[in-house]
Amino acid sequence: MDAIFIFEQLLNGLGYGLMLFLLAAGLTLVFGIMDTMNLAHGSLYMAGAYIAAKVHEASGSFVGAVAVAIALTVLVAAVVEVLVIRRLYARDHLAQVLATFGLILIADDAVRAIWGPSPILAPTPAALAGPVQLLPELPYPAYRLVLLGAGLAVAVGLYVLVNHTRTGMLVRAGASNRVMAEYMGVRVGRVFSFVFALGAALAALAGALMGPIGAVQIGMGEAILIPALVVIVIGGIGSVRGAFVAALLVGLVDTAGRAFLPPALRAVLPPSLAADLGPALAGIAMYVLMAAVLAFKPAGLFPARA
Amino acid sequence: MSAASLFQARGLVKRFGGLLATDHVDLAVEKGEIHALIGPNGAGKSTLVNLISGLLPLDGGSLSLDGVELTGLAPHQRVRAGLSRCFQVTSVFGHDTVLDNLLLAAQAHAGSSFRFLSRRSAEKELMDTALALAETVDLAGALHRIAGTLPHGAQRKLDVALALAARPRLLLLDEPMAGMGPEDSLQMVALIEKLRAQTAILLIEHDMDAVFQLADRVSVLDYGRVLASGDVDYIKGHPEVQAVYLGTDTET
Amino acid sequence: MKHEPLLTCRGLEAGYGASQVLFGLDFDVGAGEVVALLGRNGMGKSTTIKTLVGGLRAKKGEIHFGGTPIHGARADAIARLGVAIVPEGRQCFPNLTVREHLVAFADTRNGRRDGWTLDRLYALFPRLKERAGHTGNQLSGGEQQMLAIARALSTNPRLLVLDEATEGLAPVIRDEIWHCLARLKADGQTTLVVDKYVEKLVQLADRHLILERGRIAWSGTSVELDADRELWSRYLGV
Amino acid sequence: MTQSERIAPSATVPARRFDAAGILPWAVFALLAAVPLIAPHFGLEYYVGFVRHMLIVAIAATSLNVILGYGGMVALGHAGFVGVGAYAAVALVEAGVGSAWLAWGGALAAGAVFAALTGAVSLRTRGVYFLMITLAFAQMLYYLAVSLRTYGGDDGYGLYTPLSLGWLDGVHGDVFYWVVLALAALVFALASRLAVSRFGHALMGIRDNETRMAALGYPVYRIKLAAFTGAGALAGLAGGLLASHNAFVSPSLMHWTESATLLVMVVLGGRGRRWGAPLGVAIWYTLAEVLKINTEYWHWPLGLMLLLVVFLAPRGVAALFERRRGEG
Amino acid sequence: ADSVKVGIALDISGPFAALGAESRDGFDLAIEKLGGKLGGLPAEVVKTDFGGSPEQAVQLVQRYLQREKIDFFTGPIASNSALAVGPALFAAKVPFISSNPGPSPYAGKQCNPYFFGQYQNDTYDEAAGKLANEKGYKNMVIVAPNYPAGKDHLNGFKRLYKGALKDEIYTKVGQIDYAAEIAQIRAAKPDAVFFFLPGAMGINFVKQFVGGGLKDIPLVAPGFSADQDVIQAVGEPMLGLYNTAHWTHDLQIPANAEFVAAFRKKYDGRYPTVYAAMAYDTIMAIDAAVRDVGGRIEDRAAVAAALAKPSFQSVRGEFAYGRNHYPVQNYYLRVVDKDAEGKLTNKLVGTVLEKHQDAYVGECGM
Ligand SMILES: Nc1ncnc2c1ncn2[C@@H]1O[C@H](COP(=O)(O)OP(=O)(O)OP(=O)(O)O)[C@@H](O)[C@H]1O
Ligand SMILES: Nc1ncnc2c1ncn2[C@@H]1O[C@H](COP(=O)(O)OP(=O)(O)OP(=O)(O)O)[C@@H](O)[C@H]1O
Ligand SMILES: [Mg+2]
Ligand SMILES: [Mg+2]
Repeated sequence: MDAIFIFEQLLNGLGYGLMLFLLAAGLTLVFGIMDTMNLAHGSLYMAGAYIAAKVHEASGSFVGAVAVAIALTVLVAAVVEVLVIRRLYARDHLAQVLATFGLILIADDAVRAIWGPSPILAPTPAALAGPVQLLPELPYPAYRLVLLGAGLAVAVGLYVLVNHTRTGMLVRAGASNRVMAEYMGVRVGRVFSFVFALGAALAALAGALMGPIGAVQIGMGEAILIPALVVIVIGGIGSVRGAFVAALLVGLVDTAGRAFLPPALRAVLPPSLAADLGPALAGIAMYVLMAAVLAFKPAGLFPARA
Repeated sequence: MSAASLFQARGLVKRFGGLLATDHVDLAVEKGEIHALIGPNGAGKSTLVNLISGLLPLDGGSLSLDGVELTGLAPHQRVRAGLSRCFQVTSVFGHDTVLDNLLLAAQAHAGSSFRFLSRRSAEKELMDTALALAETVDLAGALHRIAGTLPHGAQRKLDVALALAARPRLLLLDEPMAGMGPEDSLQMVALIEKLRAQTAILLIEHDMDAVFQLADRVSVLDYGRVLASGDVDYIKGHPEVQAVYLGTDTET
Repeated sequence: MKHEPLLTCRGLEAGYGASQVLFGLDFDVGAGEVVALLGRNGMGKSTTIKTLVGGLRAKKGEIHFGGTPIHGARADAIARLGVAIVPEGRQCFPNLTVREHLVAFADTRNGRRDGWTLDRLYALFPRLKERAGHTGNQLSGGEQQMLAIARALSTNPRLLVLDEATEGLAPVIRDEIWHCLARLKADGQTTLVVDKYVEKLVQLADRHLILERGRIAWSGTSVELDADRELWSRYLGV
Repeated sequence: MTQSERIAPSATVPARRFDAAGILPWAVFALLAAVPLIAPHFGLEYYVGFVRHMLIVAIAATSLNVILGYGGMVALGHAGFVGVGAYAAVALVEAGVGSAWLAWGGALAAGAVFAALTGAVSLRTRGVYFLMITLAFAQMLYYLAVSLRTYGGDDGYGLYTPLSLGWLDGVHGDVFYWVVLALAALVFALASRLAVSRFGHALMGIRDNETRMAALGYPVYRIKLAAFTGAGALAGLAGGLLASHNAFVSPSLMHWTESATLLVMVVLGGRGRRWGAPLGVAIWYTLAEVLKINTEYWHWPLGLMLLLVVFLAPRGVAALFERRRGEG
Repeated sequence: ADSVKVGIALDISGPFAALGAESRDGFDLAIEKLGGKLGGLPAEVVKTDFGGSPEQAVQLVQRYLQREKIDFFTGPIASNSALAVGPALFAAKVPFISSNPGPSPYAGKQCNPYFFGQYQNDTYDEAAGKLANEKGYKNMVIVAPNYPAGKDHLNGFKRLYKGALKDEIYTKVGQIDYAAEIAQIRAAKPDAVFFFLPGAMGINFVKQFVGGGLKDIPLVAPGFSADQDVIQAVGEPMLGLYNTAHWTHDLQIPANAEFVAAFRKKYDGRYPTVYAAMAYDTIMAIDAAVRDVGGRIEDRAAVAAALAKPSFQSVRGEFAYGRNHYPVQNYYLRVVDKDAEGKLTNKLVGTVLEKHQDAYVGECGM
């Protein structure tokens, strides 16, 4: 195992972490900050991916496709917000879970009716399809750099928005004590609608950007939901910084688990045991990490609320 | 501070990040004493009560009640050892009736709460205890009211009754007069006076009328430290206490 | 002194679900006037205030603020008209820092340029400056109370509504608040205040309304109230 | 008013309610007991197995309702307990155990042990953190079961010879149904009794205000852990029964969506309500069955129903009935 | 009997929805072609979605057996569902003609007269192993998800592959990101990579593999990972991927030509996948068996015997059943290429294994 390899895996870990943050970003806003448990967030992610893939295929423009995907998803989200989500803000988490679980069921059937049950094609933009040479020995997928950039940009933007803008303060105020925020003159409903739309836009962005490197199919939203929640919870609900750190941590631990754990175990354990144990442990690394963090810090790494 | 004190706290320390909220506090409460704790806002009074009751973990120091070491005990174990408390914010079970509230408190101190096969409503002794508690705090007329809909003063009394169910030897009261009008305040003062016979009391209160009327001894906290400790007249006349807390024109 | 009525309330009835608490209140608060709302516990003071600021829908009656009907208006709209409240129970935001409490809602709703700024608020409550980075749930009870008052002032309201604002404050701070309210009054701040320290209110307020079971049992000036101690014991339990 | 007058209402009201509500469980029980005897006459044998399945799931849901509804512990890992129970039964069978009672006992014990171990860690957290950490433990189990070859991994494990119920075996072809019914009834009775017991009151007190309960002298953590462990035991039992019922066990039993479905069923039925869990299970399964027979797009109507419940019956369907009865 | 009832466990939601939908289309086409009759008897087909969960499949089969009283069963996509429903069907002596899964237990120790496979799971991999030999790959990395079936597939590959293994990588089930594995592969510098990653995992892997600059390392896969559904979802990066299967749409056999043409006509020019082909074949097999027993389908043993001696023209060409009711048949090499219209699809390259039988038949006591 040479230095380049370790460096590359480190990069992969960070890259995966940023990717996770990108997936979790919208949820950080809606669940973390607004305290609304929206399981159907994954459905918005799926919508973004499908629309972007279809538009990209039809138009050939990736940037345009991403823009259209965001616009349309936000539109759908706005309708859903008016019809359903708006009535959920003041309800408890369980009601939110129930209702948005219902939304998932509806969304999956809707996508199946519109685009069929098979995974669809989400081409990589031609210019970014190949690798770039980061170091002489180290090619890196160009498209992944885009994902990393997007993850970073979203992280910074979200951090500033939540912690250093008045909108962020008003959202937090409205989320923790809606009545008092209204007494202070905040149009909480409007602020929430805006934030939900922004969350939807981020979900759509993530979906549209992830499409080219993954499977665009029904159920893709549910598959990212758990890792996204894990990231938010490890970081401490309500903390953008926490989510960011947690995403990188999960990315690194997960990658390290996959890259280094099996060989390490092979070195110290009998081969058959190592072969069974290594991948099994690597597979649950994320959950072990979460359980360990919560066992010692029951409110996550950066507790934001008591 | 005599060795025979009912309750003793030695060198208590609590930090919140960089803030030293409790700064090596020594405190003793004698049997039958009402010991008032006053001090400016944010001086660390509630923190001290939370440290004593075990709601917050100590960063240093030790506690004992009646010779029993409390330092390592969990909150509920301290209650068992005779230390009971009320909260700064009224903390009753708002969706239940007054009676249910009292039964819940009574149950904690009579037999195991792990019984799950028999109906609680069949236990007459619990009912008797609950009724006696209601009588003590003058709520016998409101047994079937939902606690959350009671007037504020009555909720406060209920809160005290819940704490009394433990038959404490030391009762911690954090601003029991808060939110009460003059009339209710008088009732609360009377109630506390009545409790004197049953238990020693550590009383936090910003209502100086009540404090000066009730307290046998007053300790003043400021920036987490004990600034002064003594009887009412001593405290009233203490210039530093006047400066940081009482102000010059004390209310009647 | 003759005041233009800033707030008028006519035939106001309100309550919670089936239980009615207010039974037809009529009163005005003039511009620049300080009016105290008195009464024993549970007589409907907080309910009146909640109804005024839109936290509770009036069952009957009309409320006008600066000529605009506000019965039935939403709380946030009323607030933006220039009503600020220090509510019972402080209601600080657990996830906002002290500083954020004071800048998030900052406004100049009374249209004056020399209003409350962050610095002036810190000067009023130095304790808050010391705790600027603490979140609402990391404050002592009294600190929260100071914060609630400062937060209301930060909007520079046309009407300031205080519900037990001196609750849980140390005597020195309480005095500070009274002085501050007096200064505000001198500046022409219209104020509606509920508090248990009747003597202080007699010094501060222009007029008093005594609530008894959801009705105005008595109203009059400070001089009249001060003179009639029988009122005190009958309605206020003092 | 004298004191006796004041307490009088409370003494009579529950007694009267007991009569009205007391008949209902027996009626339902009798009706369910008759299913295997009646169904064949209408060519509905299949529904014996269907109801049996619902009864087993109702056991798991009831155990969830205890911690969720009474204890306020929103756990998203309940399918993990069910899975542990199922795999414990499988492990015992693999080890040569042929008695259903032993296998189910093992399932119950395994559920309890797993719940106690994970609960000891999970119960340090609250709210969403608790939800996620319970999910984490269930996911670990899931991936473990997926990769474990001994019991078939992802392919699952078939129990090809039915487990023996001892002397009951020869009684009737549907004796397994009645055993399940009896166990479900027992669990239901237990949960109902729990709600009015000391333990139940303590648990609900903790749900409403944990800090206050500690200050009252309750060993909050131990009470929660006891409830969690008990619920794990019952869910484990359900898992063991499910293994017998399906004659097959696979990791998909523990997938997080199964935990979510259990949660959804309890909330749908009415959390913290006596009839909440069984009602939720009955509605969910019946509706899914009917829809699946009639359309390929059977998910969205279920989704719509959830939305309707959230907005029209926010405290669950059981609460709706309770109110009706109260009015009537 | 005067009618035939076939129970189909549809897999059109859940993890195998895409494959399940392909199967459904194959079933529908076959039944349409037969005019709604099977072996001359009016056919009743009951189809229910069970969402890919084996537990739900068990429930469903109970209903089919007890309420619908089906005569034949088919449909599930995944091996675990097949293993879950087998015992009940076998006990009721209802023939289970698999339309896809070929789990090893049913090929070996648990073989049953009422189960009929289309291929054994590992045979695709065995073919791939042989192919790797023929291509002259000496050093390979092999990849599969970390569950027993994944290991089985890799073992199948190793059974015939003679070269060296640089690495054997087990990935997480349901993994999204493959950067770490791709880095490992790059570091290992293999001649080629064999992977078994069903569904979304395969799609993710291939896209990232090519994006990661490893285009020059050939990929070899069993046919499932390179069928039309995957090709359609991955696009260009699939070009040149070698894969093995017991059927391909350009197999020049009249029955197949007819099937493919009819399929493309009915379903907007889409190429059928192996799942559609197998579903189609399943119905044809039932049709033939009913005819062979002269409509007396009550005689289950006779039906099973008839099924075991297939008398229909299979779209895969000639095949026979072994002792374990798993076929002895050819396995073909396909490569992803462009058709005349420039659409990506599989092209037949040649036959890798002729009249190949699975490795488990020896364990079958039948
Ligand atoms: N969780 C916390 N994190 C950080 N600081 C805290 C926390 N809780 C309290 N503090 C700080 O500790 C100090 C002491 O608080 P405490 O509540 O004990 O004051 P107090 O004496 O009870 O005041 P009051 O009379 O206003 O209730 C305060 O300055 C407060 O800001
Ligand atoms: N949310 C509520 N639901 C039901 N009843 C309520 C509610 N809030 C207050 N009440 C009742 O309305 C009446 C008036 O309450 P209100 O809070 O207005 O009194 P108050 O005059 O402010 O008294 P206090 O001095 O206790 O603050 C009381 O009887 C109270 O019990
Ligand atoms: Mg305090
Ligand atoms: Mg009030």
